[in-house]
Amino acid sequence: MKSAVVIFPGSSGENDVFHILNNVLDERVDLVWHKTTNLDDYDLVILPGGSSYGDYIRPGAIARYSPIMKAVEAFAKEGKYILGIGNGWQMLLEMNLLPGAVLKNANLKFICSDTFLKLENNKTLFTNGFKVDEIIRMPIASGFGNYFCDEPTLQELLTNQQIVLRYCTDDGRLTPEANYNGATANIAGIINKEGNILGMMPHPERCSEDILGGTDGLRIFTSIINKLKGVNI
Amino acid sequence: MAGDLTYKDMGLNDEEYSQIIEILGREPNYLELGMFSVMWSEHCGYKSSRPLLKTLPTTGPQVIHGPGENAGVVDIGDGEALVFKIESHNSPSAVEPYEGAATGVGGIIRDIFTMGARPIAVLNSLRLGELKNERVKYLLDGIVAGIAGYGNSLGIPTVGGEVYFNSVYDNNPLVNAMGVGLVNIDEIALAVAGEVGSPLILVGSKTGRDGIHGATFSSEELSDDKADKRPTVQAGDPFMEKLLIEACLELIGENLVAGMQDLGAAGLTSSIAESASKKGRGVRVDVSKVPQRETNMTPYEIMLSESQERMLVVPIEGAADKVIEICNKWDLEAVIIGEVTDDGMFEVCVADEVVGSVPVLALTDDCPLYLREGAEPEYYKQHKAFVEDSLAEKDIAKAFLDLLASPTIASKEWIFSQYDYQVMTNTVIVPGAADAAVLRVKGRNKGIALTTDCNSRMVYLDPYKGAILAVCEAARNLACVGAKPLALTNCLNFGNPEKPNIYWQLQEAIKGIGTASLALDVPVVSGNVSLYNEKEDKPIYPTPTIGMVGILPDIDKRQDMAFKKAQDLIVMLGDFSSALGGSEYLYICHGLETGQVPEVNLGKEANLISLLLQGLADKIFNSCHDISEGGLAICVAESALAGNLGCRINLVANQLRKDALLFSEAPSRVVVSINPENVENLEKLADSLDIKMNIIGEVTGSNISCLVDNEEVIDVTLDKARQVWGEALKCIMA
Amino acid sequence: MFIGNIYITLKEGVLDPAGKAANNKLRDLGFTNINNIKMGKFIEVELEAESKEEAIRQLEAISEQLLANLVIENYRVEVVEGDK
Amino acid sequence: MFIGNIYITLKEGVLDPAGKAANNKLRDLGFTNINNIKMGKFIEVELEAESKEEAIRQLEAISEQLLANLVIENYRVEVVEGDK
Ligand SMILES: Nc1ncnc2c1ncn2[C@@H]1O[C@H](COP(=O)(O)OP(=O)(O)O)[C@@H](O)[C@H]1O
Ligand SMILES: [Mg+2]
Repeated sequence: MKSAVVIFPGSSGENDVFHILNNVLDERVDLVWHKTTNLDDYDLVILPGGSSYGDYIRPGAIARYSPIMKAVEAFAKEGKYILGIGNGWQMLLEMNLLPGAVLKNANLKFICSDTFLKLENNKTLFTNGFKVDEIIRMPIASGFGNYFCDEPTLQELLTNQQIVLRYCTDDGRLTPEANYNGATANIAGIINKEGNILGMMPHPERCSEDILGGTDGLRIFTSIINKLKGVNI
Repeated sequence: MAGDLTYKDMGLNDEEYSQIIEILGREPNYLELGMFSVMWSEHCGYKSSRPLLKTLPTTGPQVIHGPGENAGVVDIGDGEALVFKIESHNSPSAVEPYEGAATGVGGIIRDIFTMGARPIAVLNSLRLGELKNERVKYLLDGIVAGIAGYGNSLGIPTVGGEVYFNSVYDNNPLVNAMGVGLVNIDEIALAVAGEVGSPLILVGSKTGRDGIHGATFSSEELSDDKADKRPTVQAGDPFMEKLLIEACLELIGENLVAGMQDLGAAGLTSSIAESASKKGRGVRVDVSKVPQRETNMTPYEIMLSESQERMLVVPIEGAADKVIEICNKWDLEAVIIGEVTDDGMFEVCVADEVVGSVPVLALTDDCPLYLREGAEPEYYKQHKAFVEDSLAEKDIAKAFLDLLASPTIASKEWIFSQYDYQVMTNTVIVPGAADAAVLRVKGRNKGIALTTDCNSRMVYLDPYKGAILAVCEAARNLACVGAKPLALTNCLNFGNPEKPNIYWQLQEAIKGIGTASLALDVPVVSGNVSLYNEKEDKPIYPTPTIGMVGILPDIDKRQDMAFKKAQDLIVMLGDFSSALGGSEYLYICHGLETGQVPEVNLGKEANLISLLLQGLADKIFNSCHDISEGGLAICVAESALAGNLGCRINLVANQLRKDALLFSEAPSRVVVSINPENVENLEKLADSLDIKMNIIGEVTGSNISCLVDNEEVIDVTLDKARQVWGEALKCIMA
Repeated sequence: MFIGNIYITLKEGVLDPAGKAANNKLRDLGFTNINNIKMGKFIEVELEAESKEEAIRQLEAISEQLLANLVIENYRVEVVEGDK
Repeated sequence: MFIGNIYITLKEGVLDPAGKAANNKLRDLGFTNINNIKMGKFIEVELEAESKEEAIRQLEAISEQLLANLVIENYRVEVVEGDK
């Protein structure tokens, strides 16, 4: 398998993701400029975190019109796999590849913090290495992490098991205090109905090495790799 | 800004004006006058401080570039170097906290990548007034948001810093930002103007009317009647800066650059003059080529504008087109605005018409220097005469909780959780976890440690000793995480140096920095001076902020301050002390800012640092935390809170006052926790370096308990302590 | 040349943390008569167009495509000045 | 009860990176007729007041004290609805 990590002007997470795939996991991965229009070589596209285009207007609003995004849409239609992290998730929302939108954090401040997350759905390509309802730890870092969707959309997400990650307490309760940014239903990550596009606020690439204090993030990447390579787990 | 300012309005005095006439052999025109005034401001010309700065030790085998470049450069082995500098953005932040602080980060980061280095970390050192003041809260809120807004957007982690609160900063907050970059030694870029005929390329934002005379105004006391003379506030565009970083590093990587210089204070005038002066060149600039954001800008406005996010690039021969092409790839405007000449003149033109012409060196090297007379202030002896015996006894348990809740001591999570401190995935010791931040260097075994320090109350009470304390604390903080201190940068925030008492503070503090820097072998490689920090004649405390970098030979041997294991022994390295002068305890519990600043023995400090480094290399310590604000009791409490493990301390008073024993801020002291098996090893080590060690307690239970002569004076549950310490700042700022 | 305004407001039912925070803060400051604050965007646009109608269509198009997020926001446009 | 609007715009000369970014992107998207975009805020306020004049004074007061940053922003207020 081979992954593409897209560089947008202003994004900053691309090197962090690249480091995990290339140096930690020894996988084939390219950094791809946002003006690229062909993604045929790749099995997985990662839209990284950061502040593409300064997050001006709304996070992800300008990046969605990058030249590469036509190819990303086609990639999505073919059922190939896309992971959006932080700003990358915001782009997927702006492109309507995932439902909903993000708002400013409820406390109006940027939040950089470790969070506990409840893994709600392990039947996805991205999370098959976890147990369902497992409590994991990953950092968030964003000013617009407050996921919003209306009630019908939420019902649909619930019905289709599209909610993958939710903010929780260290013992797994979905309380308002554990809901760092005020997201609808403590949502930290969702997948599309077809199951090939995951958007998440927490940064798995920031907790994929022991030296960084945790490796729960690495299991996102190994889940994908194992499945795409057909490795039994 | 119409052309109606006099030379006095521009901050020049009569003698300086005469000197300009003498240099030119005629009266300067308005543009030329403006150029002189900004270049001869304290901010750019260091009129009052340069003679003193010259006394600082700046060399050592580790130093690649000391002061004189955009930032200092130190060797960290493997062909790599660290590039770092600290800079103030005080007056803009007092006016508009968000943009002031944001553009402060922008400015210091430009100094780093101008040298060809990839910026890898930001630190921030803040001083604010009392938080009971609504305006101060507004300032803190905006300043922190501004640093976060800019740094986070750049994708550079803000990994450390400090903040102190004192009413002397009510109207004059300090915002000092330190930038750190990593560079391959053979890719270091310098600000030189290249060859005669080389084009000058201006890259980045369009030029607007923002910040004209910013350099002058940051060198003057702010008074309200000058309000209308104030420059337009500069706003930052971090996205533009991010593009500049990537483009400039690509230009250097492709070997296309002869010289590069950021545009900071005094804008085009300063960056062009400084680049040209290094090789004694001249320059000819056509201001009509400068991309402008506003209409009808005059040459004066264009040359003095401090619009942010602009760089000056001098390409190597024949590379101009390639430079412009790479900039355009990054969506950056890049325009040739002039060229290097051989006549030593700085010529400003509008198309073919020359509108100003002054010798380059007159702007840079002829800036007048003032050797002023310092005078010891009245207060100095008075404070020294204070005797602690006169202090009333206070309830120790209550004092302990009051100190935990003091904003200067309380948890700073409200601040650092707004900073993205993890991006780049190198931060292995995060804010709040230890005395210094630690970053790994990917692909290497080594790590680097970063800190900023200055207890300005101590500096106020005794500028010489206080400055020594600041350097010592920085070095000790690095040693506590396992890093050998390498070099320092400093930001001298002082009041009006024309006042003999303030000049004395400056003299004494610089002497102190020099003394400590020599003794500990941490040369001064860069810095910045911010004078005239007073409002309504009320100066700030002299605040020589020290930024220091160190190297960990083995990143796996880093240490933080958290207690790790029940039954570990708690050991104090260093002496018990009765010194309460300048302590947070005196301030919070007695309302006093006075006393004799504790003695520091630099030999002992150096030995303590060696002990820490050796002990960490031998893996003896399970935690390390130096004693600073709040003294021994707060130090132990912080280690307990960080590890979420209780402790029981039992001290022997030995004639000392209980409060002094627990809350003294005497330097050269560290609390470590060790496995009982290691007692002998530690004893041997401490003995060989002549450092006293005392086993003062053990890690145990879920309370923080302190006994003095077997009598319990503090017994607080971890939960209670966490609530008091953890919520204080959060609640005030809510 | 025309000058147009675009008003962007949050849809009914969408959380408005900034509005709520401002309202609370104002009540703290003694403005107890302020009942509700909604934060939106006000965008001024200078554009060329053949006619006022065309200018309005353009303003709508840029709102839909970029300036507003229709999942959470409503927009309204108007032309306030124009020389054709 | 009155309903008022507050318009907050950047002062002349203050950099507007968001406006600039929006303009650049719109030009990329083919809206080459868009010359200038300025980003501001639009705030809707529901308030109690004795009279329309009083409501306007209140809107001005809250703009000055909290909603606008007078160092870099200008504001304008209006009352659009009111029952007194
Ligand atoms: N307090 C100080 N200690 C040591 N060096 C200093 C100090 N203040 C300024 N310098 C040095 O003087 C030079 C000019 O500083 P500055 O004008 O701030 O640079 P820049 O124009 O790059 O912002 C730099 O090399 C800086 O490191
Ligand atoms: Mg510089």
